[in-house]
Amino acid sequence: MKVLYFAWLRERIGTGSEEVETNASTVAKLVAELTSREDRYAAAFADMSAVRVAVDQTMTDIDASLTGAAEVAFFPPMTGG
Amino acid sequence: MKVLYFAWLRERIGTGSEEVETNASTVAKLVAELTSREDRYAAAFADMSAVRVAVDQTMTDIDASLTGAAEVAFFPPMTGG
Amino acid sequence: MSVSVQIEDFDISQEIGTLKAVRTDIGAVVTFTGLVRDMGGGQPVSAMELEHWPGMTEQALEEIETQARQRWSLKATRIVHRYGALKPGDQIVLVIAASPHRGAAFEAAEFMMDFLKTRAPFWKKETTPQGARWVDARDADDTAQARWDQP
Amino acid sequence: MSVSVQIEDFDISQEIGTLKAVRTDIGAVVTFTGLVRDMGGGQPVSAMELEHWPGMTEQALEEIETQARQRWSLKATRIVHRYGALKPGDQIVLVIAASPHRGAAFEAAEFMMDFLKTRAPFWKKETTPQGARWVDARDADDTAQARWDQP
Repeated sequence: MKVLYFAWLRERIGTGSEEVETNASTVAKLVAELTSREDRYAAAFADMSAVRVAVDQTMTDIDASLTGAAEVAFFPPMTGG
Repeated sequence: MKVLYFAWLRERIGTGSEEVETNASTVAKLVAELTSREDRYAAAFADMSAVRVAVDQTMTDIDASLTGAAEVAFFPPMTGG
Repeated sequence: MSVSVQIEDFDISQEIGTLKAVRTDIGAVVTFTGLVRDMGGGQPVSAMELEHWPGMTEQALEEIETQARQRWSLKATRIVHRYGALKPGDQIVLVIAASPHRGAAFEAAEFMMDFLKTRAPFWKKETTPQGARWVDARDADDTAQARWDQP
Repeated sequence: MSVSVQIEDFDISQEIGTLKAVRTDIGAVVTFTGLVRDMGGGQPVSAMELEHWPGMTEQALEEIETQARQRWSLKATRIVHRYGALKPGDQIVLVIAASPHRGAAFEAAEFMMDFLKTRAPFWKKETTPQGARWVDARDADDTAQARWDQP
Protein backbone atom coordinates (compact mmCIF):
# COMPACT_ATOMS: atom_id res chain seq x y z
CA MET A 1 0.00 0.00 0.00
CA LYS A 2 1.36 3.41 -1.01
CA VAL A 3 0.81 6.00 1.71
CA LEU A 4 1.18 9.76 1.14
CA TYR A 5 1.52 12.54 3.74
CA PHE A 6 1.25 16.30 3.17
CA ALA A 7 2.03 19.50 5.09
CA TRP A 8 2.54 19.02 8.85
CA LEU A 9 1.69 15.30 8.61
CA ARG A 10 4.62 14.91 6.20
CA GLU A 11 6.84 16.87 8.58
CA ARG A 12 5.89 14.87 11.68
CA ILE A 13 6.22 11.50 9.95
CA GLY A 14 9.40 12.55 8.18
CA THR A 15 8.46 11.46 4.66
CA GLY A 16 5.97 12.45 1.97
CA SER A 17 5.50 8.96 0.57
CA GLU A 18 6.20 5.38 1.67
CA GLU A 19 5.27 1.78 0.97
CA VAL A 20 3.51 0.21 3.96
CA GLU A 21 3.06 -3.54 4.43
CA THR A 22 -0.40 -3.90 5.94
CA ASN A 23 -3.54 -5.99 5.94
CA ALA A 24 -5.65 -3.22 7.46
CA SER A 25 -9.18 -3.39 6.04
CA THR A 26 -10.10 0.24 6.74
CA VAL A 27 -8.35 3.61 6.98
CA ALA A 28 -9.03 3.66 10.73
CA LYS A 29 -7.28 0.30 11.16
CA LEU A 30 -4.30 1.51 9.12
CA VAL A 31 -4.03 4.60 11.34
CA ALA A 32 -4.18 2.43 14.48
CA GLU A 33 -1.54 0.10 13.10
CA LEU A 34 0.86 2.92 12.17
CA THR A 35 0.25 4.71 15.51
CA SER A 36 1.23 1.55 17.41
CA ARG A 37 4.40 1.10 15.34
CA GLU A 38 6.24 4.36 16.03
CA ASP A 39 5.89 7.60 18.01
CA ARG A 40 6.17 9.81 14.90
CA TYR A 41 2.91 8.30 13.57
CA ALA A 42 1.28 8.69 16.97
CA ALA A 43 2.30 12.38 16.91
CA ALA A 44 0.91 12.87 13.40
CA PHE A 45 -2.37 11.07 14.06
CA ALA A 46 -2.96 12.38 17.60
CA ASP A 47 -5.94 14.53 16.53
CA MET A 48 -7.75 12.85 13.65
CA SER A 49 -10.34 15.68 13.53
CA ALA A 50 -7.57 17.77 11.90
CA VAL A 51 -6.72 15.07 9.34
CA ARG A 52 -8.37 14.52 5.95
CA VAL A 53 -8.16 11.26 3.96
CA ALA A 54 -8.20 10.30 0.29
CA VAL A 55 -8.23 6.69 -0.95
CA ASP A 56 -7.04 6.32 -4.53
CA GLN A 57 -7.29 10.11 -4.94
CA THR A 58 -10.92 10.32 -3.83
CA MET A 59 -11.78 12.24 -0.67
CA THR A 60 -13.34 9.93 1.91
CA ASP A 61 -13.36 9.42 5.69
CA ILE A 62 -11.66 7.39 8.35
CA ASP A 63 -14.13 4.48 8.07
CA ALA A 64 -13.46 3.95 4.36
CA SER A 65 -12.56 0.44 3.22
CA LEU A 66 -9.07 -0.30 1.92
CA THR A 67 -10.12 -3.43 0.01
CA GLY A 68 -8.56 -3.20 -3.43
CA ALA A 69 -7.05 0.22 -2.68
CA ALA A 70 -3.57 1.06 -3.97
CA GLU A 71 -2.99 4.46 -2.35
CA VAL A 72 -4.01 6.30 0.83
CA ALA A 73 -3.24 10.00 1.43
CA PHE A 74 -3.34 11.90 4.75
CA PHE A 75 -3.35 15.70 4.90
CA PRO A 76 -4.74 18.69 6.84
CA PRO A 77 -7.73 20.65 5.46
CA MET A 78 -6.71 22.30 2.18
CA THR A 79 -5.75 25.96 2.13
CA GLY A 80 -5.43 26.79 -1.56
CA GLY A 81 -6.25 30.01 -3.33
CA MET B 1 -28.73 79.28 -20.80
CA LYS B 2 -26.23 76.68 -22.06
CA VAL B 3 -28.00 73.60 -23.43
CA LEU B 4 -26.19 70.29 -24.12
CA TYR B 5 -27.41 67.33 -26.23
CA PHE B 6 -25.90 63.84 -26.37
CA ALA B 7 -26.20 60.73 -28.59
CA TRP B 8 -29.30 60.69 -30.85
CA LEU B 9 -30.59 63.97 -29.34
CA ARG B 10 -27.38 65.64 -30.51
CA GLU B 11 -27.80 64.05 -33.94
CA ARG B 12 -31.45 65.10 -34.37
CA ILE B 13 -30.85 68.64 -33.16
CA GLY B 14 -27.62 68.96 -35.13
CA THR B 15 -25.40 70.29 -32.37
CA GLY B 16 -23.96 69.10 -29.07
CA SER B 17 -24.04 72.46 -27.34
CA GLU B 18 -25.72 75.83 -27.83
CA GLU B 19 -26.64 79.05 -26.06
CA VAL B 20 -30.43 79.47 -25.83
CA GLU B 21 -32.17 82.78 -25.02
CA THR B 22 -35.09 81.78 -22.81
CA ASN B 23 -37.11 82.77 -19.79
CA ALA B 24 -38.50 79.27 -19.26
CA SER B 25 -38.94 78.61 -15.55
CA THR B 26 -38.82 74.78 -15.78
CA VAL B 27 -37.22 72.13 -17.99
CA ALA B 28 -40.69 71.21 -19.33
CA LYS B 29 -41.29 74.82 -20.42
CA LEU B 30 -37.88 74.97 -22.10
CA VAL B 31 -38.69 71.76 -24.01
CA ALA B 32 -42.06 73.19 -25.10
CA GLU B 33 -40.41 76.42 -26.20
CA LEU B 34 -37.71 74.66 -28.26
CA THR B 35 -40.25 72.24 -29.77
CA SER B 36 -42.38 75.16 -31.01
CA ARG B 37 -39.35 76.88 -32.53
CA GLU B 38 -38.11 74.28 -35.02
CA ASP B 39 -38.95 70.80 -36.31
CA ARG B 40 -35.56 69.36 -35.35
CA TYR B 41 -36.34 70.02 -31.66
CA ALA B 42 -39.81 68.55 -32.10
CA ALA B 43 -38.19 65.43 -33.58
CA ALA B 44 -35.70 65.15 -30.72
CA PHE B 45 -38.28 65.72 -27.94
CA ALA B 46 -41.14 63.70 -29.50
CA ASP B 47 -40.90 60.98 -26.84
CA MET B 48 -39.80 62.50 -23.56
CA SER B 49 -40.00 59.09 -21.81
CA ALA B 50 -36.77 58.27 -23.69
CA VAL B 51 -35.03 61.48 -22.61
CA ARG B 52 -33.07 62.09 -19.40
CA VAL B 53 -32.31 65.56 -17.99
CA ALA B 54 -29.52 67.08 -15.91
CA VAL B 55 -29.57 70.67 -14.61
CA ASP B 56 -26.13 72.01 -13.70
CA GLN B 57 -24.75 68.47 -13.95
CA THR B 58 -27.25 66.96 -11.51
CA MET B 59 -29.72 64.35 -12.73
CA THR B 60 -33.27 65.57 -12.32
CA ASP B 61 -36.62 65.38 -14.13
CA ILE B 62 -38.73 67.35 -16.56
CA ASP B 63 -40.47 69.35 -13.82
CA ALA B 64 -37.20 70.71 -12.39
CA SER B 65 -36.90 74.47 -11.96
CA LEU B 66 -34.47 76.46 -14.08
CA THR B 67 -34.30 79.40 -11.69
CA GLY B 68 -30.63 80.29 -11.30
CA ALA B 69 -29.55 77.40 -13.55
CA ALA B 70 -26.65 77.88 -15.97
CA GLU B 71 -26.73 74.60 -17.89
CA VAL B 72 -29.31 72.01 -18.99
CA ALA B 73 -28.36 68.67 -20.60
CA PHE B 74 -30.62 66.29 -22.54
CA PHE B 75 -29.61 62.67 -23.29
CA PRO B 76 -30.96 59.13 -23.63
CA PRO B 77 -30.54 56.63 -20.75
CA MET B 78 -26.83 55.96 -20.23
CA THR B 79 -25.25 52.83 -21.67
CA GLY B 80 -21.74 52.78 -20.22
CA GLY B 81 -19.66 49.81 -19.17
CA MET C 1 -8.34 55.37 -5.89
CA SER C 2 -8.40 56.94 -9.32
CA VAL C 3 -10.41 57.11 -12.53
CA SER C 4 -9.39 57.67 -16.13
CA VAL C 5 -11.55 58.48 -19.14
CA GLN C 6 -9.40 57.99 -22.21
CA ILE C 7 -9.24 57.12 -25.89
CA GLU C 8 -6.17 54.91 -25.38
CA ASP C 9 -6.28 51.20 -24.56
CA PHE C 10 -5.25 49.99 -21.08
CA ASP C 11 -3.14 47.11 -19.76
CA ILE C 12 -4.68 45.17 -16.86
CA SER C 13 -1.42 43.77 -15.47
CA GLN C 14 0.09 47.23 -15.50
CA GLU C 15 -2.96 48.73 -13.76
CA ILE C 16 -2.85 46.06 -11.03
CA GLY C 17 0.92 46.53 -10.75
CA THR C 18 0.43 50.23 -10.02
CA LEU C 19 -2.15 49.50 -7.30
CA LYS C 20 -0.02 46.94 -5.49
CA ALA C 21 3.36 48.59 -6.07
CA VAL C 22 3.33 50.44 -2.78
CA ARG C 23 1.72 47.85 -0.51
CA THR C 24 1.71 44.16 0.48
CA ASP C 25 -1.50 44.10 2.53
CA ILE C 26 -3.72 43.19 -0.44
CA GLY C 27 -4.84 39.55 -0.53
CA ALA C 28 -7.48 39.72 -3.24
CA VAL C 29 -7.74 41.63 -6.51
CA VAL C 30 -10.89 41.36 -8.65
CA THR C 31 -10.98 42.90 -12.12
CA PHE C 32 -13.84 43.31 -14.54
CA THR C 33 -13.05 44.02 -18.18
CA GLY C 34 -15.80 44.87 -20.64
CA LEU C 35 -15.15 44.07 -24.31
CA VAL C 36 -16.93 45.07 -27.52
CA ARG C 37 -19.01 42.07 -28.65
CA ASP C 38 -19.41 41.11 -32.30
CA MET C 39 -23.21 40.87 -31.90
CA GLY C 40 -25.74 43.41 -30.64
CA GLY C 41 -29.54 43.24 -30.74
CA GLY C 42 -29.28 40.13 -32.92
CA GLN C 43 -27.15 41.93 -35.52
CA PRO C 44 -23.47 41.50 -36.36
CA VAL C 45 -21.53 44.52 -35.09
CA SER C 46 -18.53 45.75 -37.08
CA ALA C 47 -17.71 48.89 -35.06
CA MET C 48 -18.74 50.86 -31.99
CA GLU C 49 -18.56 54.58 -31.24
CA LEU C 50 -18.59 55.57 -27.57
CA GLU C 51 -19.76 59.11 -26.82
CA HIS C 52 -19.32 60.64 -23.37
CA TRP C 53 -19.81 63.89 -21.45
CA PRO C 54 -16.35 65.31 -20.80
CA GLY C 55 -15.87 66.52 -17.23
CA MET C 56 -19.15 65.05 -16.01
CA THR C 57 -17.96 61.51 -16.75
CA GLU C 58 -14.92 61.69 -14.46
CA GLN C 59 -17.12 63.11 -11.71
CA ALA C 60 -19.64 60.26 -12.07
CA LEU C 61 -16.92 57.60 -11.97
CA GLU C 62 -15.31 59.17 -8.89
CA GLU C 63 -18.69 59.19 -7.15
CA ILE C 64 -19.12 55.45 -7.90
CA GLU C 65 -15.64 54.71 -6.55
CA THR C 66 -16.31 56.74 -3.40
CA GLN C 67 -19.56 54.87 -2.75
CA ALA C 68 -17.81 51.51 -3.15
CA ARG C 69 -15.11 52.51 -0.67
CA GLN C 70 -17.74 53.61 1.84
CA ARG C 71 -19.52 50.23 1.63
CA TRP C 72 -16.55 47.85 1.66
CA SER C 73 -13.12 47.71 3.24
CA LEU C 74 -10.98 48.22 0.17
CA LYS C 75 -7.25 48.85 -0.13
CA ALA C 76 -7.40 50.16 -3.69
CA THR C 77 -9.84 50.81 -6.52
CA ARG C 78 -9.47 51.86 -10.12
CA ILE C 79 -11.85 52.65 -13.00
CA VAL C 80 -10.70 53.15 -16.60
CA HIS C 81 -13.31 53.84 -19.31
CA ARG C 82 -12.50 54.41 -22.96
CA TYR C 83 -14.42 56.52 -25.47
CA GLY C 84 -14.19 57.05 -29.23
CA ALA C 85 -14.00 54.47 -32.01
CA LEU C 86 -13.78 50.79 -31.01
CA LYS C 87 -14.11 47.45 -32.78
CA PRO C 88 -15.22 43.94 -31.69
CA GLY C 89 -12.79 42.43 -29.18
CA ASP C 90 -11.54 45.84 -28.01
CA GLN C 91 -11.46 46.64 -24.31
CA ILE C 92 -14.05 49.25 -23.21
CA VAL C 93 -13.89 49.42 -19.44
CA LEU C 94 -11.78 48.19 -16.53
CA VAL C 95 -12.84 48.09 -12.90
CA ILE C 96 -10.47 46.90 -10.17
CA ALA C 97 -11.22 46.29 -6.48
CA ALA C 98 -8.46 45.22 -4.08
CA SER C 99 -9.09 44.09 -0.53
CA PRO C 100 -7.51 41.93 2.17
CA HIS C 101 -10.24 39.32 1.53
CA ARG C 102 -11.99 38.10 -1.60
CA GLY C 103 -15.65 38.62 -0.64
CA ALA C 104 -15.32 42.40 -0.44
CA ALA C 105 -13.29 42.57 -3.65
CA PHE C 106 -15.91 40.60 -5.62
CA GLU C 107 -18.87 42.57 -4.27
CA ALA C 108 -17.24 45.97 -4.76
CA ALA C 109 -16.22 45.22 -8.35
CA GLU C 110 -19.75 44.08 -9.20
CA PHE C 111 -21.25 47.11 -7.43
CA MET C 112 -19.04 49.52 -9.39
CA MET C 113 -19.97 47.85 -12.70
CA ASP C 114 -23.70 47.89 -11.93
CA PHE C 115 -23.59 51.60 -11.12
CA LEU C 116 -21.35 52.39 -14.06
CA LYS C 117 -23.89 50.81 -16.45
CA THR C 118 -26.67 53.18 -15.39
CA ARG C 119 -24.92 56.22 -13.86
CA ALA C 120 -21.92 57.00 -16.06
CA PRO C 121 -22.68 59.32 -18.99
CA PHE C 122 -21.68 57.12 -21.92
CA TRP C 123 -23.70 56.29 -25.01
CA LYS C 124 -22.88 53.50 -27.47
CA LYS C 125 -23.52 53.56 -31.19
CA GLU C 126 -23.08 50.28 -33.06
CA THR C 127 -22.45 49.85 -36.77
CA THR C 128 -24.35 46.87 -38.25
CA PRO C 129 -25.17 45.75 -41.82
CA GLN C 130 -28.48 47.67 -41.39
CA GLY C 131 -26.59 50.85 -40.58
CA ALA C 132 -25.60 52.55 -37.34
CA ARG C 133 -27.90 52.55 -34.31
CA TRP C 134 -27.76 53.81 -30.72
CA VAL C 135 -27.74 50.99 -28.16
CA ASP C 136 -30.80 51.00 -25.91
CA ALA C 137 -30.36 50.93 -22.14
CA ARG C 138 -31.20 47.49 -20.77
CA ASP C 139 -33.88 47.04 -18.11
CA ALA C 140 -31.65 44.31 -16.67
CA ASP C 141 -29.04 46.95 -15.87
CA ASP C 142 -31.55 49.02 -13.89
CA THR C 143 -32.53 45.88 -11.97
CA ALA C 144 -28.87 45.03 -11.31
CA GLN C 145 -28.25 48.48 -9.94
CA ALA C 146 -31.42 48.59 -7.85
CA ARG C 147 -30.54 45.44 -5.88
CA TRP C 148 -27.78 47.39 -4.05
CA ASP C 149 -30.51 49.63 -2.53
CA GLN C 150 -31.86 46.73 -0.52
CA PRO C 151 -30.87 46.76 3.17
CA MET D 1 -10.67 25.90 -20.60
CA SER D 2 -7.35 25.01 -19.07
CA VAL D 3 -5.50 24.81 -15.77
CA SER D 4 -1.84 25.24 -14.90
CA VAL D 5 -0.03 24.37 -11.69
CA GLN D 6 3.36 26.03 -11.84
CA ILE D 7 6.28 27.54 -9.93
CA GLU D 8 6.54 30.45 -12.39
CA ASP D 9 4.67 33.74 -12.07
CA PHE D 10 1.84 34.57 -14.50
CA ASP D 11 0.79 37.68 -16.44
CA ILE D 12 -2.93 38.51 -16.27
CA SER D 13 -3.08 40.58 -19.49
CA GLN D 14 -1.32 37.80 -21.36
CA GLU D 15 -3.69 35.15 -19.95
CA ILE D 16 -6.76 37.20 -20.96
CA GLY D 17 -5.17 37.85 -24.35
CA THR D 18 -4.88 34.11 -24.97
CA LEU D 19 -8.55 33.54 -24.05
CA LYS D 20 -9.91 36.25 -26.32
CA ALA D 21 -7.40 35.85 -29.16
CA VAL D 22 -9.63 33.53 -31.15
CA ARG D 23 -13.05 35.07 -30.48
CA THR D 24 -15.00 38.35 -30.31
CA ASP D 25 -18.18 37.05 -28.64
CA ILE D 26 -16.94 37.74 -25.11
CA GLY D 27 -18.47 40.82 -23.48
CA ALA D 28 -17.31 40.32 -19.89
CA VAL D 29 -14.09 39.06 -18.34
CA VAL D 30 -13.76 38.72 -14.56
CA THR D 31 -10.42 37.86 -12.99
CA PHE D 32 -9.52 37.03 -9.42
CA THR D 33 -5.90 37.26 -8.36
CA GLY D 34 -4.79 36.06 -4.93
CA LEU D 35 -1.68 37.68 -3.47
CA VAL D 36 0.54 36.78 -0.52
CA ARG D 37 -0.34 39.15 2.34
CA ASP D 38 2.24 40.59 4.70
CA MET D 39 0.15 39.59 7.74
CA GLY D 40 -1.28 36.22 8.78
CA GLY D 41 -2.96 35.26 12.06
CA GLY D 42 -1.95 38.64 13.51
CA GLN D 43 1.75 38.05 12.71
CA PRO D 44 3.96 39.72 10.09
CA VAL D 45 4.68 37.24 7.31
CA SER D 46 8.08 37.36 5.59
CA ALA D 47 7.70 34.32 3.31
CA MET D 48 5.24 31.61 2.26
CA GLU D 49 5.83 28.06 1.07
CA LEU D 50 3.02 26.46 -0.94
CA GLU D 51 2.93 22.65 -0.95
CA HIS D 52 0.70 20.75 -3.36
CA TRP D 53 -0.14 17.20 -4.47
CA PRO D 54 1.29 16.83 -7.99
CA GLY D 55 -1.11 15.16 -10.42
CA MET D 56 -4.06 15.33 -8.01
CA THR D 57 -3.99 19.15 -8.02
CA GLU D 58 -4.49 19.50 -11.79
CA GLN D 59 -7.36 17.01 -11.60
CA ALA D 60 -9.06 18.97 -8.78
CA LEU D 61 -8.72 22.28 -10.66
CA GLU D 62 -10.12 20.76 -13.87
CA GLU D 63 -13.08 19.40 -11.92
CA ILE D 64 -13.77 22.89 -10.50
CA GLU D 65 -13.58 24.41 -14.00
CA THR D 66 -15.92 21.75 -15.39
CA GLN D 67 -18.49 22.38 -12.67
CA ALA D 68 -18.40 26.14 -13.33
CA ARG D 69 -18.96 25.57 -17.04
CA GLN D 70 -21.91 23.30 -16.31
CA ARG D 71 -23.57 25.95 -14.11
CA TRP D 72 -22.98 29.09 -16.20
CA SER D 73 -22.84 29.97 -19.87
CA LEU D 74 -19.13 30.70 -20.20
CA LYS D 75 -17.03 31.31 -23.30
CA ALA D 76 -13.70 30.67 -21.60
CA THR D 77 -12.22 29.81 -18.20
CA ARG D 78 -8.70 29.58 -16.85
CA ILE D 79 -7.10 28.64 -13.54
CA VAL D 80 -3.41 29.16 -12.76
CA HIS D 81 -2.08 28.21 -9.31
CA ARG D 82 1.52 28.57 -8.21
CA TYR D 83 3.42 26.46 -5.70
CA GLY D 84 6.84 26.71 -4.06
CA ALA D 85 8.50 29.67 -2.34
CA LEU D 86 6.63 33.01 -2.41
CA LYS D 87 6.96 36.34 -0.63
CA PRO D 88 4.47 39.10 0.35
CA GLY D 89 2.96 40.81 -2.71
CA ASP D 90 3.60 37.77 -4.94
CA GLN D 91 0.75 36.39 -7.04
CA ILE D 92 -0.53 32.97 -5.87
CA VAL D 93 -3.58 32.17 -7.96
CA LEU D 94 -5.47 33.45 -11.00
CA VAL D 95 -9.03 32.56 -11.95
CA ILE D 96 -10.63 33.93 -15.13
CA ALA D 97 -14.25 33.61 -16.26
CA ALA D 98 -15.35 35.04 -19.63
CA SER D 99 -18.98 35.26 -20.71
CA PRO D 100 -21.20 37.29 -23.03
CA HIS D 101 -22.66 39.02 -19.92
CA ARG D 102 -21.19 40.18 -16.65
CA GLY D 103 -23.48 38.40 -14.15
CA ALA D 104 -22.33 34.93 -15.20
CA ALA D 105 -18.68 35.95 -15.30
CA PHE D 106 -18.78 37.36 -11.75
CA GLU D 107 -20.63 34.37 -10.29
CA ALA D 108 -18.47 31.77 -12.02
CA ALA D 109 -15.22 33.43 -10.91
CA GLU D 110 -16.42 33.57 -7.31
CA PHE D 111 -17.65 29.95 -7.48
CA MET D 112 -14.28 28.73 -8.76
CA MET D 113 -12.44 30.60 -6.01
CA ASP D 114 -14.73 29.29 -3.26
CA PHE D 115 -14.24 25.71 -4.42
CA LEU D 116 -10.53 26.16 -4.94
CA LYS D 117 -10.13 27.31 -1.32
CA THR D 118 -11.55 24.07 0.06
CA ARG D 119 -11.12 21.48 -2.71
CA ALA D 120 -7.71 22.06 -4.27
CA PRO D 121 -4.87 20.17 -2.53
CA PHE D 122 -2.63 23.06 -1.51
CA TRP D 123 -1.17 23.79 1.92
CA LYS D 124 0.39 27.08 2.98
CA LYS D 125 3.26 27.48 5.41
CA GLU D 126 4.04 31.03 6.57
CA THR D 127 7.32 32.28 7.99
CA THR D 128 6.80 34.74 10.88
CA PRO D 129 9.10 36.19 13.58
CA GLN D 130 7.85 33.32 15.82
CA GLY D 131 8.98 30.73 13.27
CA ALA D 132 7.20 28.90 10.46
CA ARG D 133 3.61 27.67 10.86
CA TRP D 134 1.04 25.91 8.68
CA VAL D 135 -1.95 28.09 7.85
CA ASP D 136 -5.23 26.75 9.27
CA ALA D 137 -8.22 26.28 7.00
CA ARG D 138 -10.78 29.01 7.62
CA ASP D 139 -14.35 28.12 8.61
CA ALA D 140 -15.41 31.09 6.46
CA ASP D 141 -14.10 29.25 3.40
CA ASP D 142 -16.26 26.19 4.14
CA THR D 143 -19.25 28.50 4.55
CA ALA D 144 -18.46 30.29 1.28
CA GLN D 145 -18.25 26.99 -0.56
CA ALA D 146 -21.41 25.55 1.02
CA ARG D 147 -23.63 28.41 -0.18
CA TRP D 148 -23.34 27.10 -3.77
CA ASP D 149 -25.14 23.90 -2.65
CA GLN D 150 -28.33 25.83 -2.02
CA PRO D 151 -30.95 25.46 -4.74
